[in-house]
Amino acid sequence: MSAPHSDPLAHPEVQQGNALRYISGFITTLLLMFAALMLTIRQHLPYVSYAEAVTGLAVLSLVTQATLFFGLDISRAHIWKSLSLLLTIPLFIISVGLTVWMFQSLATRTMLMPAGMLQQPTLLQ
Amino acid sequence: MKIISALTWLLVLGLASCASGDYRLFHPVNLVAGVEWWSTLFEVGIMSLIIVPVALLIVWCLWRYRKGAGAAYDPEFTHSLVLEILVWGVPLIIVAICGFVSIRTIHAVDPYSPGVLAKAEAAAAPIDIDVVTTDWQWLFIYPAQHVASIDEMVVPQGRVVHLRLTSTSVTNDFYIPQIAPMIDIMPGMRTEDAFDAAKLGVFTGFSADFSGAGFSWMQFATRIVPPADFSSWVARAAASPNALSYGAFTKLAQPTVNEGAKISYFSAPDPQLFDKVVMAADSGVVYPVSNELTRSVANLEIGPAKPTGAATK
Amino acid sequence: MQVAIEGPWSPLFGRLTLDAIPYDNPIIIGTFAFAALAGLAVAVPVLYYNKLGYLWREWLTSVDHKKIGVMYIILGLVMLFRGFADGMLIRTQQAIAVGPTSPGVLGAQHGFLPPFHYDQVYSAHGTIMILFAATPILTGLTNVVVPLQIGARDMAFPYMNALSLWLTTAGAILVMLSLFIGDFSAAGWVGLIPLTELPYSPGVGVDYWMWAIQISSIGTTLNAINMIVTIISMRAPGMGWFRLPVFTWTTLSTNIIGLTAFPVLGAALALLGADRYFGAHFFTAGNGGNLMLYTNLFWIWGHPEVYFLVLPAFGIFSEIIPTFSEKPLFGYTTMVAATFAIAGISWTVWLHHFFTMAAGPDINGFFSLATMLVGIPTGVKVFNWAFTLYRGRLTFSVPMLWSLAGLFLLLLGGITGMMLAIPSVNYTVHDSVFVIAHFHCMVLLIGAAIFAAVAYWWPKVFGFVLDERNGLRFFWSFILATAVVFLAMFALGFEGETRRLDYIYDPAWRPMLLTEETGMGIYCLSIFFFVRMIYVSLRDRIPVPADPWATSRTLEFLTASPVPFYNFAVTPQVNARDELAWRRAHGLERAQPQAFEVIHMPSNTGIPFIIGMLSLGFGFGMIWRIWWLAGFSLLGIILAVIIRSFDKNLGYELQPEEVAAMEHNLATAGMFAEQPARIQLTEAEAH
Amino acid sequence: MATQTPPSEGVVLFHPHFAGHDQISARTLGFWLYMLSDALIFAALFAAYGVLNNPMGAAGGPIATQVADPVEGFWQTCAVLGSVATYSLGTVALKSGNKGGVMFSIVLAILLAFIFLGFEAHDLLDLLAKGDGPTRSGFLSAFFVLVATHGLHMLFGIIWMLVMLVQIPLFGFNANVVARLLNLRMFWQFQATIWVILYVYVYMIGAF
Repeated sequence: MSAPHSDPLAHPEVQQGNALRYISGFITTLLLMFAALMLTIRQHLPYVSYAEAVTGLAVLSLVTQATLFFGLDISRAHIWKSLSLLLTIPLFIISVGLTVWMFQSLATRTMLMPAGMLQQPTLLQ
Repeated sequence: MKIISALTWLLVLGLASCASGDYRLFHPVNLVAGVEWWSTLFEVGIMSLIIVPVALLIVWCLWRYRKGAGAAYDPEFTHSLVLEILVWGVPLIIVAICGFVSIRTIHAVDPYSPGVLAKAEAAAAPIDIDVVTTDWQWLFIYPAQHVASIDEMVVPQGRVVHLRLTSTSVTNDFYIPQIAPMIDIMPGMRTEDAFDAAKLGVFTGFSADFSGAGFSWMQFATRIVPPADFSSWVARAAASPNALSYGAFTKLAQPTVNEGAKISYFSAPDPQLFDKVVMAADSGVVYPVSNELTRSVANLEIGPAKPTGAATK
Repeated sequence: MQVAIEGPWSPLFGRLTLDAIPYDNPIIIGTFAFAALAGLAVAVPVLYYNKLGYLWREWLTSVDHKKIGVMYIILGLVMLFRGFADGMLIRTQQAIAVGPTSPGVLGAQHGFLPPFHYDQVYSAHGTIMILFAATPILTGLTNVVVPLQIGARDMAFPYMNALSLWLTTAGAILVMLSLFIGDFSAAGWVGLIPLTELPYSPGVGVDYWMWAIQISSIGTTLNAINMIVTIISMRAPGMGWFRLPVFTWTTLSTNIIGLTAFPVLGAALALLGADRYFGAHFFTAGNGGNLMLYTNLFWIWGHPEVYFLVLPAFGIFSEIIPTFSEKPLFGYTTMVAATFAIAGISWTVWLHHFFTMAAGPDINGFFSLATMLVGIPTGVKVFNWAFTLYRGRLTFSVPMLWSLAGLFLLLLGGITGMMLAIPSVNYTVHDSVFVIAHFHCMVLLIGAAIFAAVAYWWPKVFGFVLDERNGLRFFWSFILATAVVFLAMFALGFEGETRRLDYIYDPAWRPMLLTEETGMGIYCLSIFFFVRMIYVSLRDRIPVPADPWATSRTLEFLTASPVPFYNFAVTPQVNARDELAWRRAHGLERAQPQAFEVIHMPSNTGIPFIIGMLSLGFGFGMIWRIWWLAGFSLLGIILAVIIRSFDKNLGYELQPEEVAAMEHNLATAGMFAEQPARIQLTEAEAH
Repeated sequence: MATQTPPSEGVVLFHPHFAGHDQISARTLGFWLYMLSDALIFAALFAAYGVLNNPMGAAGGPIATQVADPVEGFWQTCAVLGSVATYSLGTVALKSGNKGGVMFSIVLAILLAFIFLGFEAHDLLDLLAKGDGPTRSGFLSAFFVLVATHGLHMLFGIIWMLVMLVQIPLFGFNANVVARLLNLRMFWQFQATIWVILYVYVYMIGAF
């Protein structure tokens, strides 16, 4: 907590900002999203391979954002941010992935009507 | 010495008070519960291979290395690879064994299709019963026998029973300690359960999942009877004057506390009653419990809340 | 989009009406009288000795991690008493209301608590014990001890430390308020779904429960951030990662769990709030809602939460057992590895709380295996403690006895836990009293660790010894009571008794219930001994040297007792893992720094307390749907945060002469000493 | 108590004038950890969306394809990524202490953010007008809360930027202001990342 005698602007995290990285990060992410949009609009892929392709593009854009926008690397200034991110991503995947996997089985096991005929119940008088 | 005397006195008190009371879970009465009880015993046996020696080791260390006992004192003994391997390895082996047993027994007693009953199910066609839990009562519908009963489930001996369960309002748990594997009963959904009626007798079933103010009065009797008595029971139920249409059911499903689980019968229940209850819950029909009701349920002057069929959209 | 709610609503008072105050209920009136008396017993001396200013300057606006820690522990102890009183009511009600012929008084058909009141009591018991007793006490302990153990002067973010304290206090006040205004949730501490939905809990009870947990869990998340950054960036020079005390390691992994698990709880409760306030259909049975989603999201937080509580207990054992065996902890690296293995795996096991929710055999199988895997590191820890005892010189002081009792509770809890990990066993005992006995073994292990830690670090923090005689009596009566109540509860579990029963319909359970009731009597005796222990210690105040246990091993015992508010006059250089033991081995534990230096300290600030009380107003406003109160309180919080950002908060500096004077006369720097007004540094002085 | 005992043979027991801890990197690490906990709030919301995004969850109401249009989502993605790039370039100006550059980039970032929020508000409001609000079905509740939570995060970022527009001329680039500008950059990039995940899983894969 002692006052930083050095000039705050000389701090490595301030000096880390660099225009080229941000612009290239911006453009790459946009291109990846545009590619995903094209896949979505043309709809020529079956659902499963489409989903995998778009997820691949999404992961690519997340990696570009992490490296170019956030500028994460394993240098002394960023080691704790990168490490904590690497430890949190599995938790993100576990909580979403396991839940969705679980609820697919729960849905089929607890749904009364087969998924197809789900019109408004007309049996009630 | 004070510690030892206290511990022994404690043990005596514990064992003495264990003697009273009937331990339902210790006496499984059918195949399904038998598997469950076996896996409990197996688990306790395997785990005590670790727990008991460690407890004895600790007690021995406490006695042996107490200050002033002059036992060997070695402050450098802080690491040994052999012990580390042992400490991680043995529990891993135990967990591997328990894991294998766990996976096997899950398939054996899976409420939806217990593996252990596969043979029995092939032998005789299972009896289908639809269970609908309302706010604090159990409704059992026998679609094949065209009868329904409240707070009593009668099953012929030697047959496999297959249940479809749903609730009108909140989540309950179908729990008959010595017989059926437990399964949640949720509104708007159909869960299944299955057990084999092996031994004659009357067994009390409870709801294990808390379901509101009248939860403590929500138990039902399960009677496993010889097949002849079962058909006479079905005849007696079919003779009951009140039929059970969906409209009658909505009145019956209003929050009421069935003090002492009084049994009542219905003849000719609506054949699609179960499906209608599920779809009604899906479309938002609720049986609200008013604030006053929860306060007054204590002294049981239950005026059914205004029968609101429609949900608060 | 105001959803239809039962009962009157006025723009001025929202749902608040006169009959929200249960003046007709003698139990609550009695509690109110007791609470009023206790309040007066504190307020009168404070006003009489004109200490209000002192309280505001030294405690309510303090950012000193030790004072915040002590305030956390006091809050935790008060809520522990409240939680225990709920426990007494539950056990007494169940002991009376057995069988149809049992007497019924106070409007109850059987026993003295009608279902509505009884359901609130056990819901409050669970919520309070876990979120408002155990969490604050453990947070308080880590707040006091960790900065001392790593040789730091304070936490990384002192202001945020005070903020998390006052947010947790606001949540606790809301829970206590629910006693006297309106009612508390009657749907269990887990918020059983769809019982917490509006049609089945029309009252404000569930809102009280939801907002109390939301506000206090924001405080806990902020504290987790604070603790992680403190441990990472504020260790003394020379303290590499493998020279870190084990209690600090467990605190680090605990707060990593806290940081990652509490947000999911916040989201689950927010979605439930959307259902109850705006008529959304997340968890409603109908209109496309999926009630199982709530159970899933709640327990994604639920299980990591119980490891969030048990890991500091393991850390406390790993500190106390080596100290009283006069031996370093056995297998330091495996203990640290086991701590992080527990933290990691605890994130993948949550489904064992609802094996019976119709998930398929393959999913139950996966989670059953994961649950068993998390038992291994716990087993490793027990082995390592046993090997620490081996060939040590054991002294059975009060902290050591508590830790050993904790070990045996862990063994019992462990074996029953592994039983519950197998679905086929779980199908017979799920939601039964067996499960309650299991997790009470684990929770009382945490209780034993808390009492061990209080006894262990009390002399260090307050500078006088905690009475040993009454401490022993408290220990023995507490352990005896635990054995009686929960062994009987295991037996009842095998008799098939389900949990949360207000009326017991099977008279065969009466003997066991009466055994549990006697156990509760012994608990009351232990509480009497606890209070007497505190009273005797405060009365005698026998001073204690810097290292009261003479064999303690870590850095916090290097400081004087009581610890001066700046902790270390000069930051120590760490040369070995158990620094104090290393210095004692080289005869250097008495060494003092040659010269003192300028110490820069953060200045006190009243804003955290104000934000705490504003969040209390916001919570109360949202509960009773007094929209103007909630709106203005929220606005007040946002403004307070922005105003705080305009404050330079550069702290103040202690000149070396002042430090030297304080080092010689420690009474002036201790916990209760009153510091002269400190003038904030100006911009120029700061550089 | 304070007897002076000389330490033996070169053993260092105390570290006078310990440089203390770099305030700015401690604050940025702390804020980064906060953002990880925020990411897990979104994990819970994505799990809720994943579970409720099926015909059962839609309860007869509109399903994902009728509610989320990927093309309009793409323009929103351009707006939010543009806003992030602008603000990040602003922090490049910060390196040389150029107040004007930083403040101009903040204003531009706020404008682009308002464009994004404009699209979003327009979508959500006309859904509400059609009666397909969060009270219509479980799926719509999940969709509204997920998108609105991200919108609230952006609003929070905009308020933070406005406060910085006041603090930069008032205090200049002292340690507090620099730390806040760095945290704001991380926060702004973080909510853009969350939007990318949201755009992919709600507007594209969810609405396929």
